[in-house]
Amino acid sequence: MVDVLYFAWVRERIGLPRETLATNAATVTDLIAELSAREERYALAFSDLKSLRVALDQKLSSFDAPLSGVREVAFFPPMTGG
Amino acid sequence: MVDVLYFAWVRERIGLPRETLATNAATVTDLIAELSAREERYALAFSDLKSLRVALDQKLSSFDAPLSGVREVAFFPPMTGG
Amino acid sequence: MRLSVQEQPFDAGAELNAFTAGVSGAGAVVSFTGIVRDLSGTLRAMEIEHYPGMTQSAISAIMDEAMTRWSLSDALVIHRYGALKPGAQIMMVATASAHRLAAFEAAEFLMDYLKSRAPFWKKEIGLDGAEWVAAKDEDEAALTRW
Amino acid sequence: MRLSVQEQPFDAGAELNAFTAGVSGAGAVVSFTGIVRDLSGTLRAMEIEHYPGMTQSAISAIMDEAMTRWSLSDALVIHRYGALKPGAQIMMVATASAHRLAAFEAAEFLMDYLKSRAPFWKKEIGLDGAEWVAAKDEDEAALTRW
Repeated sequence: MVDVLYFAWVRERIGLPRETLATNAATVTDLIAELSAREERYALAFSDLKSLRVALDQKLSSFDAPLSGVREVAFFPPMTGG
Repeated sequence: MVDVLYFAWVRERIGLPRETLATNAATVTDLIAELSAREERYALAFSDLKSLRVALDQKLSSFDAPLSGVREVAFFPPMTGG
Repeated sequence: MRLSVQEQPFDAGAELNAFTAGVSGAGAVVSFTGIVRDLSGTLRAMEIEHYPGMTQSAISAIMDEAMTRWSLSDALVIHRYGALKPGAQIMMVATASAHRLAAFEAAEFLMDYLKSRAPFWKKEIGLDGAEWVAAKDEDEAALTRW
Repeated sequence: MRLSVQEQPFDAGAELNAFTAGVSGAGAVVSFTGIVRDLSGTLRAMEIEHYPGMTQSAISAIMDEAMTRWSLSDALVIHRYGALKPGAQIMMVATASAHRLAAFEAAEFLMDYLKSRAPFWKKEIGLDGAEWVAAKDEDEAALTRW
Protein backbone atom coordinates (compact mmCIF):
# COMPACT_ATOMS: atom_id res chain seq x y z
CA MET A 1 0.00 0.00 0.00
CA VAL A 2 1.21 3.44 -0.88
CA ASP A 3 -0.10 6.91 0.01
CA VAL A 4 -0.47 9.11 -3.05
CA LEU A 5 -0.73 12.88 -2.50
CA TYR A 6 -1.76 15.57 -4.97
CA PHE A 7 -1.10 19.30 -4.69
CA ALA A 8 -2.21 22.51 -6.43
CA TRP A 9 -3.87 21.98 -9.84
CA VAL A 10 -3.02 18.29 -9.80
CA ARG A 11 -5.16 17.99 -6.68
CA GLU A 12 -7.92 20.04 -8.29
CA ARG A 13 -7.96 17.98 -11.51
CA ILE A 14 -7.97 14.66 -9.71
CA GLY A 15 -10.45 15.98 -7.19
CA LEU A 16 -8.88 14.75 -4.00
CA PRO A 17 -5.81 15.59 -1.92
CA ARG A 18 -4.68 12.04 -1.13
CA GLU A 19 -5.57 8.39 -1.42
CA THR A 20 -4.10 5.08 -0.38
CA LEU A 21 -3.58 2.58 -3.18
CA ALA A 22 -2.63 -1.03 -3.61
CA THR A 23 -0.31 -1.13 -6.60
CA ASN A 24 2.32 -3.33 -8.15
CA ALA A 25 3.81 -0.49 -10.17
CA ALA A 26 7.58 -0.82 -10.31
CA THR A 27 8.32 2.84 -11.08
CA VAL A 28 6.63 6.23 -10.89
CA THR A 29 5.99 6.01 -14.65
CA ASP A 30 4.21 2.69 -14.16
CA LEU A 31 2.08 4.18 -11.39
CA ILE A 32 1.12 7.11 -13.62
CA ALA A 33 0.13 4.71 -16.43
CA GLU A 34 -1.94 2.68 -14.01
CA LEU A 35 -3.78 5.74 -12.66
CA SER A 36 -4.26 7.29 -16.11
CA ALA A 37 -5.88 4.07 -17.34
CA ARG A 38 -8.26 4.16 -14.42
CA GLU A 39 -10.17 7.36 -15.02
CA GLU A 40 -10.20 10.36 -17.33
CA ARG A 41 -9.45 12.85 -14.54
CA TYR A 42 -6.13 11.07 -13.84
CA ALA A 43 -5.29 10.93 -17.54
CA LEU A 44 -5.92 14.65 -17.72
CA ALA A 45 -3.83 15.46 -14.65
CA PHE A 46 -0.93 13.35 -15.94
CA SER A 47 -1.19 14.35 -19.60
CA ASP A 48 1.91 16.58 -19.59
CA LEU A 49 4.71 15.15 -17.48
CA LYS A 50 6.98 18.12 -18.21
CA SER A 51 4.67 20.24 -16.08
CA LEU A 52 4.72 17.75 -13.21
CA ARG A 53 7.09 16.97 -10.38
CA VAL A 54 7.17 13.92 -8.13
CA ALA A 55 8.43 13.41 -4.58
CA LEU A 56 9.06 9.99 -3.09
CA ASP A 57 8.88 9.89 0.69
CA GLN A 58 9.04 13.70 0.63
CA LYS A 59 12.15 13.97 -1.51
CA LEU A 60 12.12 15.29 -5.09
CA SER A 61 12.64 12.38 -7.43
CA SER A 62 12.51 11.35 -11.09
CA PHE A 63 9.73 9.54 -12.94
CA ASP A 64 11.87 6.48 -13.61
CA ALA A 65 12.66 6.00 -9.90
CA PRO A 66 11.64 2.59 -8.46
CA LEU A 67 8.71 2.50 -6.03
CA SER A 68 9.96 -0.44 -4.02
CA GLY A 69 9.85 0.43 -0.31
CA VAL A 70 8.32 3.85 -0.95
CA ARG A 71 5.44 4.74 1.38
CA GLU A 72 4.45 8.19 0.11
CA VAL A 73 4.30 9.45 -3.48
CA ALA A 74 3.37 13.09 -4.16
CA PHE A 75 2.53 14.68 -7.50
CA PHE A 76 2.51 18.44 -8.00
CA PRO A 77 3.39 21.22 -10.47
CA PRO A 78 6.74 23.03 -10.30
CA MET A 79 7.00 24.85 -6.99
CA THR A 80 6.36 28.57 -6.69
CA GLY A 81 7.56 29.44 -3.21
CA GLY A 82 9.37 32.51 -1.94
CA MET B 1 41.62 81.95 -0.63
CA VAL B 2 40.89 78.27 -0.38
CA ASP B 3 39.71 76.13 2.55
CA VAL B 4 41.84 73.02 2.96
CA LEU B 5 40.41 70.12 5.01
CA TYR B 6 42.19 67.06 6.37
CA PHE B 7 40.60 63.83 7.55
CA ALA B 8 41.62 60.64 9.40
CA TRP B 9 45.40 60.09 9.59
CA VAL B 10 46.07 63.01 7.24
CA ARG B 11 44.43 65.26 9.82
CA GLU B 12 46.43 63.62 12.61
CA ARG B 13 49.78 63.97 10.80
CA ILE B 14 49.22 67.57 9.85
CA GLY B 15 47.79 68.30 13.26
CA LEU B 16 44.73 70.29 12.31
CA PRO B 17 41.35 69.59 10.68
CA ARG B 18 41.21 72.62 8.37
CA GLU B 19 42.91 75.85 7.44
CA THR B 20 42.34 78.69 5.02
CA LEU B 21 45.21 79.43 2.65
CA ALA B 22 46.19 82.01 0.12
CA THR B 23 47.73 80.10 -2.76
CA ASN B 24 48.53 80.52 -6.41
CA ALA B 25 48.78 76.77 -6.99
CA ALA B 26 47.32 75.89 -10.39
CA THR B 27 46.61 72.25 -9.62
CA VAL B 28 46.22 69.94 -6.61
CA THR B 29 49.75 68.66 -7.25
CA ASP B 30 51.07 72.22 -7.08
CA LEU B 31 49.23 72.81 -3.80
CA ILE B 32 50.70 69.61 -2.33
CA ALA B 33 54.21 70.71 -3.37
CA GLU B 34 53.65 74.11 -1.80
CA LEU B 35 52.42 72.64 1.49
CA SER B 36 55.15 69.95 1.60
CA ALA B 37 57.83 72.63 1.17
CA ARG B 38 56.38 74.54 4.09
CA GLU B 39 56.81 72.11 6.96
CA GLU B 40 57.93 68.59 7.64
CA ARG B 41 54.50 67.45 8.92
CA TYR B 42 52.98 68.30 5.52
CA ALA B 43 55.77 66.55 3.64
CA LEU B 44 55.14 63.49 5.81
CA ALA B 45 51.36 63.52 5.26
CA PHE B 46 51.79 63.89 1.50
CA SER B 47 54.75 61.52 1.10
CA ASP B 48 52.73 58.72 -0.53
CA LEU B 49 50.12 60.04 -2.92
CA LYS B 50 48.89 56.53 -3.73
CA SER B 51 47.47 56.33 -0.22
CA LEU B 52 45.74 59.70 -0.54
CA ARG B 53 42.50 60.90 -2.09
CA VAL B 54 41.44 64.46 -2.85
CA ALA B 55 38.02 66.08 -3.13
CA LEU B 56 37.45 69.48 -4.75
CA ASP B 57 34.33 71.26 -3.55
CA GLN B 58 33.21 67.94 -2.02
CA LYS B 59 33.60 65.85 -5.16
CA LEU B 60 36.28 63.18 -5.56
CA SER B 61 38.88 64.46 -7.98
CA SER B 62 42.35 63.77 -9.38
CA PHE B 63 45.66 65.31 -8.37
CA ASP B 64 46.17 66.99 -11.72
CA ALA B 65 42.82 68.79 -11.53
CA PRO B 66 43.00 72.61 -11.77
CA LEU B 67 42.22 74.62 -8.64
CA SER B 68 40.82 77.64 -10.43
CA GLY B 69 37.47 78.56 -8.90
CA VAL B 70 37.70 75.82 -6.24
CA ARG B 71 36.73 76.94 -2.73
CA GLU B 72 37.27 73.74 -0.71
CA VAL B 73 40.03 71.14 -1.05
CA ALA B 74 39.96 68.02 1.14
CA PHE B 75 42.72 65.45 1.61
CA PHE B 76 42.07 62.04 3.14
CA PRO B 77 42.98 58.34 2.93
CA PRO B 78 40.83 55.89 0.92
CA MET B 79 37.37 55.73 2.45
CA THR B 80 36.33 52.89 4.73
CA GLY B 81 32.59 53.29 5.11
CA GLY B 82 29.83 50.71 5.28
CA MET C 1 19.19 28.44 12.74
CA ARG C 2 15.43 28.90 12.82
CA LEU C 3 12.74 27.82 10.36
CA SER C 4 9.07 28.58 10.77
CA VAL C 5 6.33 27.54 8.32
CA GLN C 6 3.23 29.24 9.62
CA GLU C 7 -0.21 30.54 8.69
CA GLN C 8 -0.17 33.65 10.89
CA PRO C 9 1.55 36.93 9.98
CA PHE C 10 5.04 37.74 11.26
CA ASP C 11 6.71 41.02 12.21
CA ALA C 12 9.73 41.29 9.91
CA GLY C 13 11.32 44.10 11.93
CA ALA C 14 10.98 42.27 15.23
CA GLU C 15 12.29 39.09 13.59
CA LEU C 16 15.27 40.96 12.14
CA ASN C 17 16.11 42.50 15.53
CA ALA C 18 15.81 39.17 17.35
CA PHE C 19 17.96 37.49 14.70
CA THR C 20 20.63 40.20 14.84
CA ALA C 21 20.67 40.16 18.66
CA GLY C 22 21.23 36.41 18.59
CA VAL C 23 24.37 36.38 16.45
CA SER C 24 27.76 37.19 17.86
CA GLY C 25 30.82 37.96 15.81
CA ALA C 26 28.88 38.67 12.64
CA GLY C 27 29.67 41.88 10.79
CA ALA C 28 26.89 41.61 8.24
CA VAL C 29 23.19 40.76 8.39
CA VAL C 30 21.09 40.57 5.21
CA SER C 31 17.33 40.18 5.15
CA PHE C 32 14.83 39.58 2.38
CA THR C 33 11.06 40.08 2.68
CA GLY C 34 8.62 38.87 0.01
CA ILE C 35 5.35 40.76 -0.35
CA VAL C 36 2.10 39.90 -2.18
CA ARG C 37 1.88 42.15 -5.24
CA ASP C 38 -1.34 43.13 -6.95
CA LEU C 39 -0.19 43.79 -10.51
CA SER C 40 -3.59 44.11 -12.13
CA GLY C 41 -5.42 45.77 -9.25
CA THR C 42 -7.90 42.88 -9.20
CA LEU C 43 -6.24 40.53 -6.72
CA ARG C 44 -8.38 39.58 -3.76
CA ALA C 45 -5.98 37.13 -2.18
CA MET C 46 -2.93 34.98 -2.78
CA GLU C 47 -3.55 31.46 -1.54
CA ILE C 48 -0.46 29.49 -0.66
CA GLU C 49 -0.67 25.71 -0.47
CA HIS C 50 2.19 23.62 0.84
CA TYR C 51 3.18 20.01 1.48
CA PRO C 52 3.43 19.95 5.28
CA GLY C 53 5.51 16.78 5.58
CA MET C 54 8.07 17.90 3.04
CA THR C 55 8.25 21.67 3.63
CA GLN C 56 10.25 21.51 6.87
CA SER C 57 12.74 18.90 5.64
CA ALA C 58 13.25 20.52 2.22
CA ILE C 59 13.88 23.98 3.65
CA SER C 60 16.06 22.65 6.48
CA ALA C 61 18.25 20.90 3.92
CA ILE C 62 18.60 24.13 1.92
CA MET C 63 19.47 26.07 5.08
CA ASP C 64 22.05 23.49 6.17
CA GLU C 65 23.72 23.79 2.79
CA ALA C 66 23.80 27.61 3.02
CA MET C 67 25.20 27.53 6.57
CA THR C 68 28.08 25.29 5.51
CA ARG C 69 28.83 26.76 2.12
CA TRP C 70 29.07 30.37 3.32
CA SER C 71 30.19 29.67 6.91
CA LEU C 72 27.20 31.63 8.16
CA SER C 73 26.87 32.70 11.78
CA ASP C 74 23.13 32.08 11.55
CA ALA C 75 20.19 31.82 9.16
CA LEU C 76 16.43 32.36 9.46
CA VAL C 77 13.55 31.39 7.18
CA ILE C 78 9.88 32.20 7.83
CA HIS C 79 7.33 31.19 5.18
CA ARG C 80 3.58 31.60 5.42
CA TYR C 81 0.81 29.54 3.86
CA GLY C 82 -2.95 30.11 3.61
CA ALA C 83 -4.78 33.14 2.19
CA LEU C 84 -2.79 36.39 2.07
CA LYS C 85 -4.06 39.82 1.11
CA PRO C 86 -2.25 42.13 -1.36
CA GLY C 87 0.56 43.91 0.50
CA ALA C 88 0.89 41.10 3.04
CA GLN C 89 4.34 39.73 3.78
CA ILE C 90 4.67 36.17 2.48
CA MET C 91 8.06 35.18 3.76
CA MET C 92 11.41 36.36 4.98
CA VAL C 93 14.99 35.16 4.97
CA ALA C 94 17.87 36.47 7.07
CA THR C 95 21.56 35.55 7.00
CA ALA C 96 24.44 36.61 9.23
CA SER C 97 28.10 36.35 8.33
CA ALA C 98 31.50 37.86 9.05
CA HIS C 99 31.51 39.54 5.64
CA ARG C 100 28.88 41.20 3.48
CA LEU C 101 29.47 39.18 0.32
CA ALA C 102 28.78 35.86 2.08
CA ALA C 103 25.63 37.21 3.75
CA PHE C 104 24.30 38.53 0.42
CA GLU C 105 25.15 35.40 -1.54
CA ALA C 106 23.66 33.04 1.03
CA ALA C 107 20.42 35.05 1.15
CA GLU C 108 20.14 34.98 -2.64
CA PHE C 109 20.90 31.25 -2.68
CA LEU C 110 18.17 30.61 -0.10
CA MET C 111 15.68 32.69 -2.08
CA ASP C 112 16.49 30.97 -5.37
CA TYR C 113 16.01 27.54 -3.77
CA LEU C 114 12.85 28.52 -1.92
CA LYS C 115 11.38 29.76 -5.21
CA SER C 116 11.84 26.48 -7.06
CA ARG C 117 12.60 23.71 -4.58
CA ALA C 118 10.45 24.28 -1.51
CA PRO C 119 6.98 22.68 -1.88
CA PHE C 120 4.78 25.79 -1.99
CA TRP C 121 2.24 26.65 -4.68
CA LYS C 122 0.62 30.05 -5.14
CA LYS C 123 -2.87 30.65 -6.44
CA GLU C 124 -4.10 34.14 -7.27
CA ILE C 125 -7.74 34.67 -6.33
CA GLY C 126 -8.93 37.56 -8.49
CA LEU C 127 -12.24 39.31 -8.97
CA ASP C 128 -12.76 37.30 -12.18
CA GLY C 129 -11.60 33.91 -10.99
CA ALA C 130 -8.61 32.03 -9.66
CA GLU C 131 -5.37 30.96 -11.30
CA TRP C 132 -2.33 29.00 -10.21
CA VAL C 133 0.89 30.99 -10.54
CA ALA C 134 3.11 29.35 -13.14
CA ALA C 135 6.74 28.66 -12.31
CA LYS C 136 9.05 30.99 -14.21
CA ASP C 137 11.83 29.69 -16.43
CA GLU C 138 14.06 32.43 -15.02
CA ASP C 139 13.55 31.08 -11.48
CA GLU C 140 14.63 27.62 -12.58
CA ALA C 141 17.56 29.16 -14.49
CA ALA C 142 18.62 31.10 -11.37
CA LEU C 143 19.59 27.79 -9.73
CA THR C 144 22.37 27.19 -12.25
CA ARG C 145 24.26 30.05 -10.60
CA TRP C 146 24.89 27.94 -7.50
CA MET D 1 14.20 57.76 -0.58
CA ARG D 2 15.66 58.52 2.83
CA LEU D 3 19.24 59.13 3.92
CA SER D 4 20.30 59.74 7.49
CA VAL D 5 23.88 60.34 8.64
CA GLN D 6 23.66 60.37 12.41
CA GLU D 7 25.57 59.85 15.62
CA GLN D 8 22.80 58.19 17.62
CA PRO D 9 21.87 54.49 17.33
CA PHE D 10 19.02 53.35 15.09
CA ASP D 11 16.52 50.50 15.41
CA ALA D 12 17.04 48.38 12.29
CA GLY D 13 13.81 46.42 12.78
CA ALA D 14 11.69 49.53 13.22
CA GLU D 15 13.43 51.12 10.22
CA LEU D 16 12.80 48.02 8.10
CA ASN D 17 9.11 47.98 9.04
CA ALA D 18 8.65 51.70 8.35
CA PHE D 19 10.46 51.33 5.03
CA THR D 20 8.36 48.31 3.99
CA ALA D 21 5.12 50.02 5.05
CA GLY D 22 6.01 53.01 2.89
CA VAL D 23 6.48 51.18 -0.41
CA SER D 24 3.54 50.14 -2.52
CA GLY D 25 3.72 47.70 -5.37
CA ALA D 26 7.06 46.24 -4.33
CA GLY D 27 7.34 42.47 -4.12
CA ALA D 28 10.82 42.38 -2.61
CA VAL D 29 12.57 44.24 0.20
CA VAL D 30 16.25 43.61 0.97
CA SER D 31 18.08 45.01 3.98
CA PHE D 32 21.71 45.03 5.04
CA THR D 33 22.95 45.84 8.54
CA GLY D 34 26.64 46.39 9.29
CA ILE D 35 27.87 45.58 12.80
CA VAL D 36 31.09 46.46 14.67
CA ARG D 37 33.16 43.28 14.95
CA ASP D 38 35.76 42.64 17.61
CA LEU D 39 38.08 40.18 15.90
CA SER D 40 40.86 40.20 18.46
CA GLY D 41 38.73 40.58 21.57
CA THR D 42 40.63 43.79 22.42
CA LEU D 43 38.47 46.38 20.69
CA ARG D 44 37.16 49.12 22.96
CA ALA D 45 35.45 51.19 20.30
CA MET D 46 35.25 51.86 16.58
CA GLU D 47 35.48 55.57 15.92
CA ILE D 48 33.94 56.73 12.68
CA GLU D 49 34.95 60.09 11.24
CA HIS D 50 33.20 61.61 8.27
CA TYR D 51 33.25 64.67 6.01
CA PRO D 52 29.93 66.30 6.85
CA GLY D 53 29.63 68.51 3.79
CA MET D 54 30.37 65.69 1.38
CA THR D 55 28.70 62.71 3.05
CA GLN D 56 25.13 63.67 2.23
CA SER D 57 25.82 64.62 -1.38
CA ALA D 58 28.05 61.60 -2.10
CA ILE D 59 25.55 59.09 -0.69
CA SER D 60 22.57 60.84 -2.30
CA ALA D 61 24.29 60.57 -5.68
CA ILE D 62 24.90 56.83 -5.12
CA MET D 63 21.27 56.32 -4.09
CA ASP D 64 19.96 58.25 -7.11
CA GLU D 65 22.02 56.01 -9.36
CA ALA D 66 20.68 52.85 -7.69
CA MET D 67 17.07 54.07 -7.88
CA THR D 68 17.35 54.67 -11.62
CA ARG D 69 19.48 51.72 -12.59
CA TRP D 70 17.30 49.10 -10.84
CA SER D 71 13.96 50.95 -11.08
CA LEU D 72 13.64 50.73 -7.32
CA SER D 73 10.39 51.50 -5.52
CA ASP D 74 12.42 53.01 -2.69
CA ALA D 75 15.82 53.05 -0.97
CA LEU D 76 17.07 53.81 2.53
CA VAL D 77 20.56 54.47 3.89
CA ILE D 78 21.40 55.13 7.55
CA HIS D 79 25.05 55.56 8.50
CA ARG D 80 26.38 56.42 11.93
CA TYR D 81 29.53 58.29 12.94
CA GLY D 82 31.23 58.80 16.30
CA ALA D 83 32.36 56.15 18.78
CA LEU D 84 30.65 52.75 18.49
CA LYS D 85 31.03 49.77 20.82
CA PRO D 86 31.67 46.21 19.57
CA GLY D 87 28.34 44.69 18.52
CA ALA D 88 26.84 48.10 17.72
CA GLN D 89 25.10 48.57 14.41
CA ILE D 90 27.09 50.93 12.18
CA MET D 91 24.78 51.35 9.23
CA MET D 92 21.95 49.89 7.26
CA VAL D 93 20.72 49.89 3.69
CA ALA D 94 17.28 48.85 2.43
CA THR D 95 15.99 48.53 -1.12
CA ALA D 96 12.50 47.77 -2.46
CA SER D 97 11.74 46.53 -5.93
CA ALA D 98 9.20 44.58 -7.95
CA HIS D 99 11.60 41.64 -8.20
CA ARG D 100 14.09 40.05 -5.86
CA LEU D 101 17.12 40.20 -8.15
CA ALA D 102 16.88 43.98 -8.54
CA ALA D 103 16.46 44.49 -4.79
CA PHE D 104 19.50 42.29 -4.03
CA GLU D 105 21.71 43.82 -6.71
CA ALA D 106 20.84 47.40 -5.75
CA ALA D 107 21.59 46.69 -2.06
CA GLU D 108 24.97 45.16 -2.96
CA PHE D 109 25.74 48.07 -5.26
CA LEU D 110 24.93 50.57 -2.48
CA MET D 111 27.11 48.64 -0.02
CA ASP D 112 30.04 48.42 -2.42
CA TYR D 113 29.89 52.17 -3.07
CA LEU D 114 29.42 53.09 0.60
CA LYS D 115 32.52 51.02 1.43
CA SER D 116 34.84 52.87 -0.94
CA ARG D 117 33.20 56.09 -2.11
CA ALA D 118 31.36 57.58 0.86
CA PRO D 119 33.66 59.79 2.99
CA PHE D 120 33.84 57.76 6.21
CA TRP D 121 36.98 56.58 7.96
CA LYS D 122 37.12 53.98 10.71
CA LYS D 123 39.58 53.92 13.57
CA GLU D 124 39.83 50.97 15.91
CA ILE D 125 40.49 51.98 19.50
CA GLY D 126 42.01 48.93 21.16
CA LEU D 127 43.37 48.19 24.60
CA ASP D 128 46.90 48.65 23.22
CA GLY D 129 46.36 51.71 21.08
CA ALA D 130 44.45 53.02 18.11
CA GLU D 131 44.73 52.25 14.43
CA TRP D 132 43.04 53.52 11.28
CA VAL D 133 41.34 50.73 9.34
CA ALA D 134 43.04 50.34 5.97
CA ALA D 135 40.93 50.21 2.83
CA LYS D 136 40.87 46.72 1.34
CA ASP D 137 41.89 46.04 -2.24
CA GLU D 138 38.91 43.68 -2.50
CA ASP D 139 36.53 46.53 -1.65
CA GLU D 140 37.98 48.66 -4.41
CA ALA D 141 37.87 45.67 -6.76
CA ALA D 142 34.19 45.06 -5.91
CA LEU D 143 33.33 48.31 -7.71
CA THR D 144 34.41 46.91 -11.06
CA ARG D 145 31.36 44.66 -10.94
CA TRP D 146 29.05 47.62 -11.50
